[in-house]
Amino acid sequence: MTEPMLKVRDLHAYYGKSHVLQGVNLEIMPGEVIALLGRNGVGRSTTAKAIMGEVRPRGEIHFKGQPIAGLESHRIARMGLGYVPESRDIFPMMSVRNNLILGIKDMRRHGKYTVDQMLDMFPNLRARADNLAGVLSGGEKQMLTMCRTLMGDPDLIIIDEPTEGLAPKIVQQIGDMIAEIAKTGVSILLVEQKLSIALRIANRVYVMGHGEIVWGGTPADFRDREDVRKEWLEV
Amino acid sequence: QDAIKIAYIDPLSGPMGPTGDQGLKEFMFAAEHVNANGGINGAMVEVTGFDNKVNPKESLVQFQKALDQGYRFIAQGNGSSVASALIDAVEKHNERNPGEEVLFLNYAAVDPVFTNDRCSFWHFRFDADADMKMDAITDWLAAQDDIKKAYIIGQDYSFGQAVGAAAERFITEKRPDIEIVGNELHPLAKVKDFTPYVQKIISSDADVIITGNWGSDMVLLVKAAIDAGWDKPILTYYGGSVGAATAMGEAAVGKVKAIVEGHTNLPMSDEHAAYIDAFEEKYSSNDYYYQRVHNAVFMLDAAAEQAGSNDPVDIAFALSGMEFEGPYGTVTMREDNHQALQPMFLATFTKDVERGVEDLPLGWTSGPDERIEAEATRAETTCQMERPER
Amino acid sequence: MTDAITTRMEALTPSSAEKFRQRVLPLIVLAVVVAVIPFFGPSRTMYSLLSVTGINIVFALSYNMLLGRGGMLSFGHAVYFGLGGYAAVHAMRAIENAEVGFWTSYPVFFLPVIGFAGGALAGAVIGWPSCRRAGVPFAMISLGVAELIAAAGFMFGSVFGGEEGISGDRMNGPELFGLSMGPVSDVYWFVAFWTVVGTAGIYAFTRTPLGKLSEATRDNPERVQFVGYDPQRVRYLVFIFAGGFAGLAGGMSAVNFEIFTPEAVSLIPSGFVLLMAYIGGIKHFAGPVIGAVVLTYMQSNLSDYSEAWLLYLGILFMGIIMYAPSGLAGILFGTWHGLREDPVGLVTQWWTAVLGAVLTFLGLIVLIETAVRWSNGYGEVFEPFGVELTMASPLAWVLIVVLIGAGITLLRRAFVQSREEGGA
Amino acid sequence: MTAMALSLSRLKKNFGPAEIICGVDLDIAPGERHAIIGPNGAGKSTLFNLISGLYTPSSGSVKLNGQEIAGMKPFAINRMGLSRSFQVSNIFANMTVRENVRCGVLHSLGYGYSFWRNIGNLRDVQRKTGEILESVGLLDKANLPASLLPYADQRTLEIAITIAGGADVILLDEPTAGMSHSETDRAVALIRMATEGKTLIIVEHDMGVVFNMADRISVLVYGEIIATGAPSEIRGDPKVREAYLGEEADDEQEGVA
Amino acid sequence: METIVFSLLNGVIYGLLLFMLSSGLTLIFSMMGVLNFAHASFYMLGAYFAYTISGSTSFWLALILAPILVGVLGMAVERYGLRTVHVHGHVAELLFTFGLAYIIDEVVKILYGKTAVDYRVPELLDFPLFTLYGAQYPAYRIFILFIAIFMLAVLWYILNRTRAGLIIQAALSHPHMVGHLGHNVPVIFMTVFGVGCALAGLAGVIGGNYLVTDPAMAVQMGPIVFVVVVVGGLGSLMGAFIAAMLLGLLQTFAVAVDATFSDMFWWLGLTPTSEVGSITVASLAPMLPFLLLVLILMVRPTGLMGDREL
Ligand SMILES: Nc1ncnc2c1ncn2[C@@H]1O[C@H](COP(=O)(O)OP(=O)(O)OP(=O)(O)O)[C@@H](O)[C@H]1O
Ligand SMILES: Nc1ncnc2c1ncn2[C@@H]1O[C@H](COP(=O)(O)OP(=O)(O)OP(=O)(O)O)[C@@H](O)[C@H]1O
Ligand SMILES: CC(C)C[C@H](N)C(=O)O
Ligand SMILES: [Mg+2]
Ligand SMILES: [Mg+2]
Repeated sequence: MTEPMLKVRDLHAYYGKSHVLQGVNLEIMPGEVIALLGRNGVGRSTTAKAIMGEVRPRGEIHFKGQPIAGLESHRIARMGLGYVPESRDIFPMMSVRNNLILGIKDMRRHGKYTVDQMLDMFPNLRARADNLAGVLSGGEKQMLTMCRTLMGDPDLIIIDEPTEGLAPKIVQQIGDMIAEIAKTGVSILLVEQKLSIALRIANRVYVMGHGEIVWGGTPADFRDREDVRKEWLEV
Repeated sequence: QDAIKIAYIDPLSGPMGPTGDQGLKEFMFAAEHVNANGGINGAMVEVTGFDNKVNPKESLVQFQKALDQGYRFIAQGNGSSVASALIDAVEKHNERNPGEEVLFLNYAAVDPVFTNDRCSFWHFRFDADADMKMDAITDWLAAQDDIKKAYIIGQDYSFGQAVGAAAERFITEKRPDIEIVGNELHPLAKVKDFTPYVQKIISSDADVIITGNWGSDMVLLVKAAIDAGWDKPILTYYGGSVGAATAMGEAAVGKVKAIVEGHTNLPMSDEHAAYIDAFEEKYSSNDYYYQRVHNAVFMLDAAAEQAGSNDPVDIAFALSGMEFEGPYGTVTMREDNHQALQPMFLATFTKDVERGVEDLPLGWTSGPDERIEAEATRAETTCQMERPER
Repeated sequence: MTDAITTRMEALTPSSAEKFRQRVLPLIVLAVVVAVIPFFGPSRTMYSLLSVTGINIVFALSYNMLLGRGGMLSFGHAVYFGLGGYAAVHAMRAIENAEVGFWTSYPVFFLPVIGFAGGALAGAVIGWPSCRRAGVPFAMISLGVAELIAAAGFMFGSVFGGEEGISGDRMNGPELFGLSMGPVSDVYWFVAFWTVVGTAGIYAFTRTPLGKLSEATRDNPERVQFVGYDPQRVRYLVFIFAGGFAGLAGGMSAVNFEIFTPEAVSLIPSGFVLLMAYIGGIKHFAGPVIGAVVLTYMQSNLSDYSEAWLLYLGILFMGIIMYAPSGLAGILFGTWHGLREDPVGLVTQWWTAVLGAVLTFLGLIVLIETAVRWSNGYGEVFEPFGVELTMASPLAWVLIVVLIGAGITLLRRAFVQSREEGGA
Repeated sequence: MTAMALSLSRLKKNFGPAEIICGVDLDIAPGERHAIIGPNGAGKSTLFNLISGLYTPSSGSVKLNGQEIAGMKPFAINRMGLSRSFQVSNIFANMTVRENVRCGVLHSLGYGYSFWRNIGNLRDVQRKTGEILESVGLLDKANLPASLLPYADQRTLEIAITIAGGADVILLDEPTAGMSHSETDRAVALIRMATEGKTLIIVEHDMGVVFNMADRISVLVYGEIIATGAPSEIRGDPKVREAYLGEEADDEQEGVA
Repeated sequence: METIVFSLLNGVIYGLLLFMLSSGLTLIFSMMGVLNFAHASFYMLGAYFAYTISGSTSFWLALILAPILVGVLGMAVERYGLRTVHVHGHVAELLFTFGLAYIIDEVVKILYGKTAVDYRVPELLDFPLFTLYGAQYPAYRIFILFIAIFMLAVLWYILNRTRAGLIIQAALSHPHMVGHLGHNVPVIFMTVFGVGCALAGLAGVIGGNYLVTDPAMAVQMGPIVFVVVVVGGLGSLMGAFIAAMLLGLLQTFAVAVDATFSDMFWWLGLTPTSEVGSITVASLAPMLPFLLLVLILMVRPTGLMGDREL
């Protein structure tokens, strides 16, 4: 059996005194696309942040077999973990091109993609390559963040709510893009609210509630589990 | 017998620190000398430094502290601004606390007002006042026919203003043809670069700079002037300020003059020469400078012995009107306003002198005709001194 | 139902006994302490130290109206102290020179009132533009204003008196309470009276609607707008009061020293009051009082023992900022509460920390004192308990390294303990 | 005709080149409960900020009870009887719960910036504070520092401060965001009770709350109101389904938790 | 005419010195949001270190070594001090650096004494370069000019032309994100603080002998540095440059002007004998920077060239 790309065991995290993650367990195999579902505020973003070291994690996190819990974010990133945060965090006062350049971890090594290849892949971005990133539309910003992360040659990308606040048409487009990325062999942990997308591209689904993973299975299984959906996803 | 404790309240840190430090060392040295000769009426003299940062308010705090610790004599000099506050404070204290009177030995604060309108029985000035000094300086100036334009620059407070006013007055009196092309005041101890001032002076075409600057303001002013290539006379009160000689260097030789009550290249007794040598040996980084500090301590000693008492009031009465044989002539403490009269010298910065300063072959000299006799410096006073009952 | 709520509400609000204990009693204690001191026959030194302490207490408290209560970091609070003080000195001269009219009957004892008016007026004029901004811009404006006023101090001689400053004589005008104001003990009574008045006044201010709003504005200026208040206006009013109380302290100082110089409005006293308030603890009302007492003592006495007292002050300040942001008062009250709740746990951890701090500090003292004497060139030697320590002696270095090393180790241990307890 | 409680016309706001609110017209009658829904980033909070004075409109007008308030300062608008809450809790963190509510009460009782009164002696303030605390159920926690309250209680306190001033037009921005089921139910009950007889405008993502509380609903999409109407009309409106509720099916919409 | 030329020259030199002093602060502030109160203290350290080094070896070695030493010290301060208080917010950081300034001042007094040290211009540069209207112009001033231009160029290059500059700029808006992209933000912060301090140190090496090296130099320059940074606009190197020049020229020209208020405002009825009338423009020089500071903060809080408010 191959080793999981990412293995999280009994992960806890706190914001001040509030205990947000209460023992999260999950695994991602190489090449897999995983969707993490759950209601607002159950701690999905926090899980992502804890893995990436932005929130102090307690528990075990192994990436490609190596422990990464407690490491500084930049080290984790350099091991091949990419992260597209909920807040997108493009650098608004820089050109789109420079945003992409910042995604490169090491200027001396050639990665899988060059800036030009990226721009070729997304004609929208090419048109705006020399504009300040701050003026991009929401959808373009989302594309830019993902491209920027790809520039760092990650083996696993954690994408947090890529479709949040986007018009349905763009949601469609982003979904396609993620599927595209997955095809290149990169593993993806997708934190998503929109079931349509999550179920379309994921190999497996985790459902989160109250700071824990409460259910895991394939999309097909999930469609059958009305109870899970009622209890953990609906209001 | 109880020690005679002198509180030396002067700047011991900051830009004016070196100036205050120099005075403290000379006071301590004079005190040691007196002590080695049996003290004052058998009592040892102790001098302690109180750092006032040239700030009148801080001086009063230090004065209060000195009082609390039983000091009955204070010595101060750096800054007429401070002296003014201290004279005031001493008067108030002596009035409010009869039996605990304090004497103020002023060795350098030379605003003329302290021995005129604001004179006080408790205050004794051992240095010539700004007017007396300017009188001597302008006597020299009056004889220089090639000088047509003068530039006056000083520190912006009572002393600097007094110097400026005196210069204008004496020049118009003695040489009405000299044009005063500038009379400028700059903040005290704050200017770091005098170049703009110097270039202003140069562009005014002045033939001479007259300044009362002291401490860092003196050093930086001459440094800037020399750097800018100034090669005409600079008439100063305090060309001997610590660090000035180094800043001036050879370029200033023959140009810079200072009016002083003594310098180390005057003819003197062996005894005094030994005194100077001992000082310079003990404080190897300093040169002997304040003759008037020596005078002050020795006159205090003489007065106390004459009064047969170490009580400040008795000493004050003895000191008032006292005559003292100093190394360069008789020093008289005028009874009417407590201003010392003593021979003055117009000294010139010279090369190859016997006693150099700041480890340089440069130092101060004065010719025989550059001596001004004590009596010649006497001026009218407006002082109406209130003397305590005896 | 409403009545029921009122009763329940009253049950929640502190009982009058509690109110008395928490609000009135400390003030009474202060007044009593202050009134009793003279009966121990303090020396003149002690009297003048106490007077300066009283002045600084009011000054530091007034500063904390801005920093601690209002969240406004000012680098120019001495401006109001100074301007109030100048107003009082000018009034003192007016009393001295008055022949007829108002000033003939104005007692010197009430000069702090003039100081208050002067400080408040200055606050009203300067605060008008500066309170429109908060946070760092406010701090920068206060810095600029302080420098401006300080520079102007040397320009307007008739107001500020130039280098000499303005001095007056407090022994004029009508006498009050049989105080001639000449001797230091008279001045002590005067200062004591105004210290209590000032402290009570500033405390009372915290209990007013405006005082509460000032705290609300500190916490969340945005939200204040949505309960119907203009945060700029709140800040401005608080600023005026803080200026007024600083001026009150300035008026006390005017009578105590009988002189004011332009340095009084400069950055240096402004920095000092910041240190007093912060080291004492800006989150507690009593913090600045503690800070004022400690720092005044350090300023006048520690400076006699060590030339490097400002360095100790700096180290203390940094220590507080980094490890005890609630100041000496926070440490004190924290210990007090800790002792009541978990005496054993606190005591072990506390002692580790205290021991560590003391050891580190001892090491620093050896280092600093030895260095000071080595550098000042008067040839003195640091001789604690008769041991001669110089920069050249190995013993000194051993002491320094061992003390500081041991101290820091202990401190770390204490901190790790407390963090683990906090996190669990 | 009585004046509308709140009336927006041709309201626009842009940040630099981006137009966030592009001409909103909306009339809300006194006593109405009006909900505004729309996707994230549609400009709902921005709309609230415009109405409550935090932002100045780029153009257009906002009338409160018939009076123009566009461009006025928030505190002035608040004094005219409009109060709002925030999407992220915006309370006085270092003060106690009681003090928080008291701050909300003070101005409405006419105490202004007074500095001559002891706040502890103001009976009417105490009483009003007590009533509000009681009604929101925070009386037992009155003396706790607000920052130590659990999340849901902080949201409740947010509402308490908002209603404390007795305003008659109340804007609530996602009051139940982040609350659990039962907490949401309690909050809804509380809001119903506290805004009895007042005009309420509420932004919510929780459709349960919206559909059972609102008299009318407006749907804001990219700065424009695409539909306004009774809950049943909105539910059936195809435009709304497409833009917000989701084009696929109702069950997919439920996924938008 | 002479006055104008002289004032121009001196103003430019003084302005350049101010720029050197504040460039490091601009760097630190724009990147880390820390208004470093102790910045002028690092400037002072630079001067003292240079004094020590040039005393035992040569000025040229000091020119390189002293800034490095100051930079290393700055890094240590960031690592062991500033980072701890960072969590408490900007005011805590400001206070931290305020306390740091106290400590550096006192330590310098202990190590070097309370009075000025004799740190002088190197012999090699201690000659008059040219004579203008009868006044000599020291070569060292021109040297200052070159160093300042060099600093400007280097800084500009770092900020605009290297990826380090990009990372710095990016970390400004989203430090966490920069970390997630694999860049070591704490090290960058430490480096930036160090480089900023080193720049202050370099200014000290150059300015210490041009002006005076004494323990008061930090206190004297500190507030002016803030003025430059704030007036120039936060985060703008060019703004800082322009503001420094503006201040340098303003102050120098003020000194050169002999007019009094009564000369200028005679139409208001001011007489030369009245107190206000006798104020000279020259004596206003020290006030001007702060007047400018307050005005700018009131009117244009982003500063001349800044892109955001303080
Ligand atoms: N910085 C913070 N400080 C305190 N609490 C926080 C912070 N960030 C998040 N929380 C709280 O932690 C809980 C989990 O947050 P998280 O962002 O992980 O939720 P989520 O599942 O991603 O939901 P969302 O749909 O809102 O993104 C929430 O209750 C939230 O309020
Ligand atoms: N001050 C501002 N400057 C620039 N853009 C802004 C500003 N405030 C809001 N925006 C933009 O306006 C848009 C609308 O934001 P708003 O907060 O009103 O959304 P919302 O409808 O409340 O969304 P949500 O449901 O997520 O709260 C967003 O794209 C946001 O980025
Ligand atoms: C020490 C002295 C130079 C002081 C100066 N003469 C003054 O009166 O202020
Ligand atoms: Mg999330
Ligand atoms: Mg919103």
